[in-house]
Amino acid sequence: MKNSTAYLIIVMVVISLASGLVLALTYNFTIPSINEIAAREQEQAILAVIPGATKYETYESAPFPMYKGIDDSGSIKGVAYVIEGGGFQGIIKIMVGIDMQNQALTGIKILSHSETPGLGARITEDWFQSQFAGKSINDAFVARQDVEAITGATISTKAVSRLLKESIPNVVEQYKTLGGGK
Amino acid sequence: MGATYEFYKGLWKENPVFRMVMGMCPTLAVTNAAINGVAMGLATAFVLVCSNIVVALIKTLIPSKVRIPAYVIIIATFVTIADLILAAYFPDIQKVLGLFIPLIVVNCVILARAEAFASKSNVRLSILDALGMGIGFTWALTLLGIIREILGMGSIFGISLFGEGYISWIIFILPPGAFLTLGLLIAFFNAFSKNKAEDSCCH
Amino acid sequence: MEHGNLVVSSSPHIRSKESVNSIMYNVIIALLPATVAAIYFFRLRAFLLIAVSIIAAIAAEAIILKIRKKPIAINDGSAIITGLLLALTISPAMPLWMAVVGSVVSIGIGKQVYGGLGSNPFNPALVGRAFLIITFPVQMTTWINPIDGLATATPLGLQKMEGIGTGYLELLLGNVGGSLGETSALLLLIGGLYLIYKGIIRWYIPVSYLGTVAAMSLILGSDPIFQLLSGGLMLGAFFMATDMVTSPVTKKGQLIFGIGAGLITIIVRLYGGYPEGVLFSILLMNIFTPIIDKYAMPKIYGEVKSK
Amino acid sequence: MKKLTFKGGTHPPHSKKATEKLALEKANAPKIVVIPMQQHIGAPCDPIVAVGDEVKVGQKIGEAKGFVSVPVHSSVSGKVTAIEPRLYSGGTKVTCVVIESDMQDTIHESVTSKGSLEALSADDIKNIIKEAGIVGMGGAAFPTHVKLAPPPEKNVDTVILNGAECEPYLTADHRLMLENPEDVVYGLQAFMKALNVSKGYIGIEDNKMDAIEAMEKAAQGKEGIEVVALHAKYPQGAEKQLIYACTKREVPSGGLPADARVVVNNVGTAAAVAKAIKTGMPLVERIVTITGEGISNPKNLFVKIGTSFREVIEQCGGFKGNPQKIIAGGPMMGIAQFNIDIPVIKGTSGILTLSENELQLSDPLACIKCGRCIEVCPIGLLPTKLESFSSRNMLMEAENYHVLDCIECGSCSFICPAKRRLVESIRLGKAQVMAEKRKAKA
Repeated sequence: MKNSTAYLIIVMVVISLASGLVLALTYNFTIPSINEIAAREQEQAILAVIPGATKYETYESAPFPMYKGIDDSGSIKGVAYVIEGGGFQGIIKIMVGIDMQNQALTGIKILSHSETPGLGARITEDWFQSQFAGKSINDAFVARQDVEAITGATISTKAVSRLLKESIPNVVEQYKTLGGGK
Repeated sequence: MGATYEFYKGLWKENPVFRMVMGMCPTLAVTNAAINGVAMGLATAFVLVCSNIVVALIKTLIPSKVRIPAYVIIIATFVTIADLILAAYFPDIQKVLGLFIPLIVVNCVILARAEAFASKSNVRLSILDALGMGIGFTWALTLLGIIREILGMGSIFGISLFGEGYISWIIFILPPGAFLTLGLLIAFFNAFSKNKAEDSCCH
Repeated sequence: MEHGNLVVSSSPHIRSKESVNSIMYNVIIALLPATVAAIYFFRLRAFLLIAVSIIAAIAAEAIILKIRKKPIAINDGSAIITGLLLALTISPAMPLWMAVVGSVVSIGIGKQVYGGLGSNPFNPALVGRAFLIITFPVQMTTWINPIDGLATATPLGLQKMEGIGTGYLELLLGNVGGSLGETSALLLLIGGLYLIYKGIIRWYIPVSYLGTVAAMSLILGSDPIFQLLSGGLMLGAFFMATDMVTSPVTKKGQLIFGIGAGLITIIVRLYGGYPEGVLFSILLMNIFTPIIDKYAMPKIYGEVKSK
Repeated sequence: MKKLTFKGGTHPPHSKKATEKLALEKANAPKIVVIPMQQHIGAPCDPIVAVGDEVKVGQKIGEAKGFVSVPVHSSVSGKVTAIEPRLYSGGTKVTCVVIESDMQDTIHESVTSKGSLEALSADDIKNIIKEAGIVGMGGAAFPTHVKLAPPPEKNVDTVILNGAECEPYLTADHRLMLENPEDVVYGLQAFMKALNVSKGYIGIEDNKMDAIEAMEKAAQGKEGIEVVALHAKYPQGAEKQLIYACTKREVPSGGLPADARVVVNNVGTAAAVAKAIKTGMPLVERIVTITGEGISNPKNLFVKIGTSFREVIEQCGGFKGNPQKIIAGGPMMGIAQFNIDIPVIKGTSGILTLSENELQLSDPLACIKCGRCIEVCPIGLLPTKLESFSSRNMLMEAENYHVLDCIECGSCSFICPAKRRLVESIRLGKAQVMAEKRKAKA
C-alpha cells in the first residue's frame, strides 16, 4: 500500500498543501512590514535627491519610474527618476533628482550596483554622489574634467556620468509631455 | 557514539565546510564580511534544524520513492520563511545575502542531513545533529568572514581595526579571495589534523 | 694499472652541458638590459622594488621548502626569476611591502602549493601579479613618468581611456609610463632574441604571439606597431608565455599557445575592461596547456604507413 | 652536394679529434683469447672443439644453431685451454672458448679465396657471409645473412651502407673508409648482388669529408652506387633515420627496414664481407676505437676477437687519471662495464674510458617541461610522458604513446637539462609492455 501510486500522490499533495499553508500564513504575517520597508526606502531615496521635499507623488503615466517631490507648502521642488545601465561589472541603478526650474541636478543616489568593492563601489561614497548636486542639466559630465573621478575606477565614474548625460534630455522631454508641474 | 557525539561531530570532525567541503556556494559567496557569515550560518542552521525535525517526524510516512522531492518541499518551505522574516525584520542583511538565502534550498548540507541522518533517526538526535551541523557551518562561515573582512576591509564586524590609513586587500572581499582563504584554511586544518588518513576519505 | 670503482649505469653516458640552472641563469641574463633600464629610469625606487621582490621570493621559497621538508633548492635560479619578473611587472610607484606580498603569493600560491618547480600550472610571477592587481588595483595602476616623475597613465591606458597616442620611438626606448620592465620594448626584444639565440627558448611562442597581436590589430583597425610596442607584450611574449613549465611542450602546441594568447590579448585590449590583456591572456592559456599538449603531439616516425 | 637528414636529433660533441687522424694499427697479438659463443643477436653457438684441441686462425670453433645465428671462428692459432662461462660485455656470463695462442698465427686450411664476385651466385654470397660468421659491426651484431634474405614480397630495391658513425668518440668506420674504401665498395656490391638490387647508397656524416671523398673515389664508375653526405646529427646512423635520410621512406611502426624496401648494413660489415670473399678469412678481427679522456694514448686498432679489454687498454698506454666509466661501444648507446677483463667481440666498435669531467654525474631534478626531449626524439615520441608512464607502471598509456617505437638512442637523456634518466625508464617500460604482450599471447 505504501508504494502505490495513489499513496505517493496523496503524500506529496498533503506535504505541498501543508507547505503552502505555512507559507501563506508567514507571508501574511510579514508582508506589511516588507511593503513598509520598500516604501520607506523609495521615499527616502526620492527625498534625498530632492532637498526640501517632504513628500512625493508618482507620475503614473511615465514610461520609467518618475516622481515629483513636493514640500510642505505644496510646491514642486523637483523631479526624481530612476535610471539603470551598465557599469564596469554589472547594472548600476541610480535615483536622480532634477530641479526643472533652475535646470540643475539636485542630487543623485546609487540604489544598487555590482562594481568592484574598494574601487568602483566607491561611487556610493558621499563625496562622489554629492558633487553632482547643483550641476547644470546641460553639463557635459566629462569624467576627470567636470566630474571628479575615482582613482583606479575611471570606468565606473564614466558609467555614472554617461547614464546621467543620456537620461536627462529624456526626462526633461517626459516632464514636458506630462504637463510640467500640473 | 552517544547523543553528545551527534552534536559535536558537526563542530569539527565532520564539519560541513572544512571537513566535508559541502555547501560551497554560500560559503564562498557571502563570507566577505563576518556579519554575513554569521547571518548566513544562522539562517542555514534555522532551516537545518526545522527541516531535520519535520523530516524525522514524518519519515515513516514518506515513501522512499518520493523522499527527495518531499524533503526539498520541506526545506524550501523553511527557506522561504527565513527569507520573509529576514526581509521583514532585517532588511539590510537580507539585501546583502540577497539571492543566497533562496539558494539555501540547494545547499547540499541540508539535504544531506535530511537524507543521511534525519530520515534514519529520531527527533531528539536529529535536532542535535542539525544543531551541531548548523553551528559547525556557522562558525566556519564566520571564521571565513572574519578573515576576509579583516584583510579586505580592515575591520571586524564592521568595527575598524587599523584606522583610515589601512589599504584594503580587495581580493579578499571578491570571490577569488573566498577560494584562496577557504583553500588555505582547509590546508591549514588538514596539516594540523591528527587523523588525516581517516578524514581524507570523505568526499 | 688498476682502476677505482667503475660507474655502471644505463646509456647514454654523456650529457649535454645545459642544465636547469644554466637555463634559469640565461633567462636572468636576458632580463638584465630591461632591469638596468628600469633602474636607470626610476632610480632607487626601481632598485629597491627589484631587490625586495627577489629577496622575498627566495626567502619564501626557502621557508616553504623547509616546511614541506624538501631540499632547499633555491640555487636553481627559478625563484630569482619569479621575483625579478614580478618586479618588472609592477608599477614603480608601488609600496615595497606590496612587492613582498606579491613575491610571497607568487612562490606560495603560484608555485609551491602545486608541488614546486615543474608542477605549477600557472606562471608564478603572473599569479603574483594577478593577485596584486586585484588586491591593490589603485597602487597597481598608478604610474609615474620616468622623465619628470609625475603621475601619468600607460600608453595603452592613454589610448583606451583618452584616445591619446604615443610615438613609436618613445615606446621603443621606454620613456613612457608603465611597469618597471615594460617601458622599453627594445631592451626586452634584445633579451628575448638573446634567449632564442642561445637556444634557451624557441621562437614559436613569441613569434606566433606577437604575430597574432599584429595581425589582429590590423584586422580590427588598430595600429599594429603601437600594439606590439606598448604594454607588457614584449615582456610577456618572450619571458612569461615561454615559461617552460606552464607552456606546451611541442612546436605545434607552442604555436597554438601563442596564437591563443595573442587573440586574448588583443580582445582584452580593444574590448575589455582593462587596458592591458597580456597578464590574463597568458594565465588563461596556461589553463589550456595540458589540453594543448594532449592534442598537439608530434607526428611519429613510421606511424602513417603502418595502417 | 646535397646533405640529407631526418627530423629531430641532437648534437652531442663529436669528441672524435683524439683518434680521427690516427691511422689504423694492428693490435699486439694476444697470448690468450676468450671467444664467447654468443656475440650476435640470435641463438648461441655450440662449441665444436674440446679442451686440449689445437686450433688455427679462421678455424670454426662454434657451430651456428638455427637460421638466426652465425658460426664463431678462432682468431689465433694455439690450444684450447678451457670452455666455460665467462663475463662478456653484454653484462652476463656466456659460454666461452679460451685459446692459448702459440703466437704463430697459422692460418687454417679452409681459408681460401672464394673467387671473383662475378662468378658467385646470390646464394653463394649469402652462404659465404653466413659461414664467415659475419654480423652487423655497428654494434647490434645482427647476423648479416638474415638481413640479406628478406621475404621476396617485400621487393627490396635498395641497399644502404651505414658510414654515418654518429656515435661520438668512435672513429673505427671513419678510418676504415679512409684506408680501405675499395673493400667497402666491394662489400656493397656483394650485398647488391646477393639481394639482386641495383641501387646502393653509402651514407656518411658531413663531419668526415675526407671519408666522403675517399669513398666517392672508390665508388667511381661502379654502377648504382651513390655516396651521400649526411648532416652530422645524432642518431644519423640509426637504421630508421638513415633510411629516411637517404630515401625519404619511413619504416612502418613495428616493421623492419625491408618494409621500406631497404636493407641497411654497416661499412665495417661490408669490408668484412669483402675480406671473406677475397681471402676467405672469416670474421676474426675488427677495428676498435680506444678513446676517451681516461686513456693515455687513444688509438684505432685492428683487434683480434677474444682479446681482453685489459690488453687493448694496456697497449694504449693504460689509464690516465682515475677513469670513471668503461664503455663497450659509443657513449650514447654503449654498455658500461663492471671490469675490463672481458673480451673484444664482433660488435665491439669502441672501448671508451670516460673521465669524471666527461661524465658530468648529477642527480635528476624535477622535469621543467622544457620539451627538449620531444624536440630531439628522432621518432617523434614524448619521452617525458613515456618516462612518467613507465615509472608509474602505467603500461597501457605507455603503449598508447608508442613506447615500443622507441629506438633507445638516448637523445632525450642526453639533452635533458634536469638530467633525468629518460631512456632508462622508457627502456624499462618498453620491456614491461613487451612482457605483457608475450603473456597475453601465451
